[in-house]
Amino acid sequence: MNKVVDNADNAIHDITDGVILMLGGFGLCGIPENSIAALVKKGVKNLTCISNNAGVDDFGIGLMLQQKQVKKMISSYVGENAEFERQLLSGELEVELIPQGTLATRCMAAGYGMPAIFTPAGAGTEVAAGKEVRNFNGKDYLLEYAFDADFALVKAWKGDPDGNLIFKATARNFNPLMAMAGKITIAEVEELVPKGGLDPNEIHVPGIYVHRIFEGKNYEKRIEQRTVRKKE
Amino acid sequence: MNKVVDNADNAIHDITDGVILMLGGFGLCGIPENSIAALVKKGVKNLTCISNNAGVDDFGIGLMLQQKQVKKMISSYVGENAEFERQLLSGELEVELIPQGTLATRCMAAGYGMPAIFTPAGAGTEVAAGKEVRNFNGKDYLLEYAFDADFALVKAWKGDPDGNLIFKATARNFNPLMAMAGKITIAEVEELVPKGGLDPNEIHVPGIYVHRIFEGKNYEKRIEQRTVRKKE
Amino acid sequence: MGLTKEQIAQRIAKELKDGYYVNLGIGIPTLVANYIPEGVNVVLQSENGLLGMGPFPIEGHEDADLINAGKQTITTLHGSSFFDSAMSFGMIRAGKVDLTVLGAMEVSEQGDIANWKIPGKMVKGMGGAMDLVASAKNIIVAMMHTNPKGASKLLPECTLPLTGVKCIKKIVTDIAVLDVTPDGFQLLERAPGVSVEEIKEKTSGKLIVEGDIPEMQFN
Amino acid sequence: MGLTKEQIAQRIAKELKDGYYVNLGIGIPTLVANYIPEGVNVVLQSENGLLGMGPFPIEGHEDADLINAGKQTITTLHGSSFFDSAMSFGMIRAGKVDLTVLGAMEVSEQGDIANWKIPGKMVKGMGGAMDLVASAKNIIVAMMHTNPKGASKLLPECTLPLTGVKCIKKIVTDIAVLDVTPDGFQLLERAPGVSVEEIKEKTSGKLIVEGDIPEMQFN
Repeated sequence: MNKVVDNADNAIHDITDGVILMLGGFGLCGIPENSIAALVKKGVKNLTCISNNAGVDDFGIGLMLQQKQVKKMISSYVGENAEFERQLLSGELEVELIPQGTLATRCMAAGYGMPAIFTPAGAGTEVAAGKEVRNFNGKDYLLEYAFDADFALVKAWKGDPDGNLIFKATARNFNPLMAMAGKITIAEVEELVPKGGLDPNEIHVPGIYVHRIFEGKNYEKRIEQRTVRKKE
Repeated sequence: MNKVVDNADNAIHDITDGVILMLGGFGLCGIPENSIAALVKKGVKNLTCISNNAGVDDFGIGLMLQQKQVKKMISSYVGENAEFERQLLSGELEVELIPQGTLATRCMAAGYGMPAIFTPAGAGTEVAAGKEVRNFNGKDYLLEYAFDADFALVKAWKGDPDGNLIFKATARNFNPLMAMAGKITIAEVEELVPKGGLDPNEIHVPGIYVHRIFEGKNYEKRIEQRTVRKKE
Repeated sequence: MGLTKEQIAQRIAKELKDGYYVNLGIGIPTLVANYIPEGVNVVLQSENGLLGMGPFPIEGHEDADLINAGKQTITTLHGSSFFDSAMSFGMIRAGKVDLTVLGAMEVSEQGDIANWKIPGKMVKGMGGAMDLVASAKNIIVAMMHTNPKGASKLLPECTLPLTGVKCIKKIVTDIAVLDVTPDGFQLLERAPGVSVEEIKEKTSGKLIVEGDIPEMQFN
Repeated sequence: MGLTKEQIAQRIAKELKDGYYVNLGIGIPTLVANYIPEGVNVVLQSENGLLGMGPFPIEGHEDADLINAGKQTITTLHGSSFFDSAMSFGMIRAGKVDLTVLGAMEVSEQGDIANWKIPGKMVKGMGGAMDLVASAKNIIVAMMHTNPKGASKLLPECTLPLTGVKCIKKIVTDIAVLDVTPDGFQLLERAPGVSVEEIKEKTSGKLIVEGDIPEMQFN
């Protein structure tokens, strides 16, 4: 059992054209920068990407959009990306918009072996079109299915050779959920600690969910909205 | 906003006859010892207790059984308790047995605002009697409803005045799930740290789920099966 | 004559109660955090996975790993906690968030809300708005009473695609505070210097005016 | 003549593959941990919330907060992790556990299993057994071939209340190793010194015997 791989290229070696990917992150926060770079380098096409957002023009999933590698985005919010908008309007790119909590819970459902979940989000709106509606205790809920992704690409703060992961601050977001949901889960971490180097009480994703792990390089961690206050 | 109470008596002051309680713990591991003692002292009756197990004759929920305070147990396994068996056979006590994963997931569903979940556990067995069965991808699942408990009594390792909780080792078990599921959640902790004394990355249950918190006393932490090996 | 955006936020802040867990949407709702009354402790939830959101960081202390749902750099406070997006929306769905404040393009007299999509325009997505409006037990809409063309945003029926149905309880606009009741928009307060007549004119849905309508108070 | 419980565990241990995540039930299955082959790394899952279960603690080092699903004091290993019961059964349901070994009172030739309830006797509960048998992709039953009265535990149909249906893939008993196939129990191996005839006699469900049946190997 050896989950540790040398680098992103080796980690994504079997990602091929047409697969369904999950990519962790919220905006540019906590995105798998190294794996995305490797996918751009490899040039795989026709990807379906499940990710809360679609990056910006020149970073994150935006880099894959530039290379026209993405066939379909499944996201909750896809602003801040001109190339995205161009491809969408020209019909090159397909987009499925999903409420953010539904997106998160459909990931969790996959990792928890639940084939479907009920959520009130979108009941009575166009999101409900074609979906099963069920009333519990006087409130309408939509039946939403667990995602079925071939690969999950996630980014963690710390990891160990067993694949155990710990996330930092709000860079956690969708990462643990997608890590648990992928048929093959590839985790890149800022720091790969030796076996036993993590406190078992503090682990966010147990290694059983993680198939490959590597220490990433040169994290840019770009900030989308730099907001500050003056020293008081 | 002050969640901190002095002691178990104050924490459970509004638990009255006939309510539905959740009690954390697996066997005698991680049980809310102080809250149970206070309930025994208060002498409330006709309780419905949702708890994975029912304690032993002279500890845990067993203490409440001795005082005939429990009307119904909802559990996955209820061995190791002679008084329990006597009350069950005499018809004084009602028992509903639920698969352990179903029990856990029905707690989680309550804390996550999901009215029901699907699980394959019990499909094709007598547990499925009267339940809705649904086939997803060729496999049968039972529809199981979220629990609706008036109070959750949980035990954590560390907590802070905001109600944030951290559990230790396998004393975690059902505790976080029940903490999230209770309409009113009462947490007893081994160590109540000052506000801000917990690392936000390490918190297992955010304080939003916890209504009252107190530092427990005199933990006995009884071991059910003391198994050891010789020094090598 | 109407309120500024800051004043709308200031008026909404008066609805905060000690101990509330609050989710503030992007735009005017975010400003509410600047007017939390003295002695009222509220905990801000950010749906990307944080309870206990603090102010923006001091220059030079920004952390790319610590942002809010608007993707702005922020800080934590004593007592903060981080969690994943499923737990975040779990606590929202379970009704643990006491108050949600968000903007809207339209609100109907039934309490329906539209705030995510304009047909014919690029649709960016609903983000967490549909989850929030479908789940929160207490939702206040913060918005201008009319759109830039002067048309009322308080309507008998929404004309835009809905974000949620029968979910809005209260509306604070630049000219009025209103409750959404089974019978229509109940006028509670008017902005200083704004007449009931003006509010009637600018409200296209059914408006209920009972007795004297006081001016909003800001202190 | 048949195997001891330890030998049953030893034979099952040969089914372990490097990198497996394994859940071992109470009784004979627990003993499997003592016979993990050299060079095979497996991670033991305990459904009360632990991956990477270690051996019993050295006397005096017991920790009441660290137990397995049998409520025995245990230890962790480098790489262990703790989690709550919902995640524990989540990973089980999601098929992340590669192998589950558990005991049984009866197994049917369709792979149904009964191991939790005897009508007329005090019922203690199913614990996690129903979740495990309904979810695991690879389940081995460890049991004696016959009950204390000498009756076969491998039946055309279970007579006791079921724990799960069509879920058992392999059975290791004191006298035989069998696969559960669509056509019945396929005999794979016999215990040293035990004849095919004896296995036939003691198997009440349909037994498939093809070709020569080798003796089990233990090294």
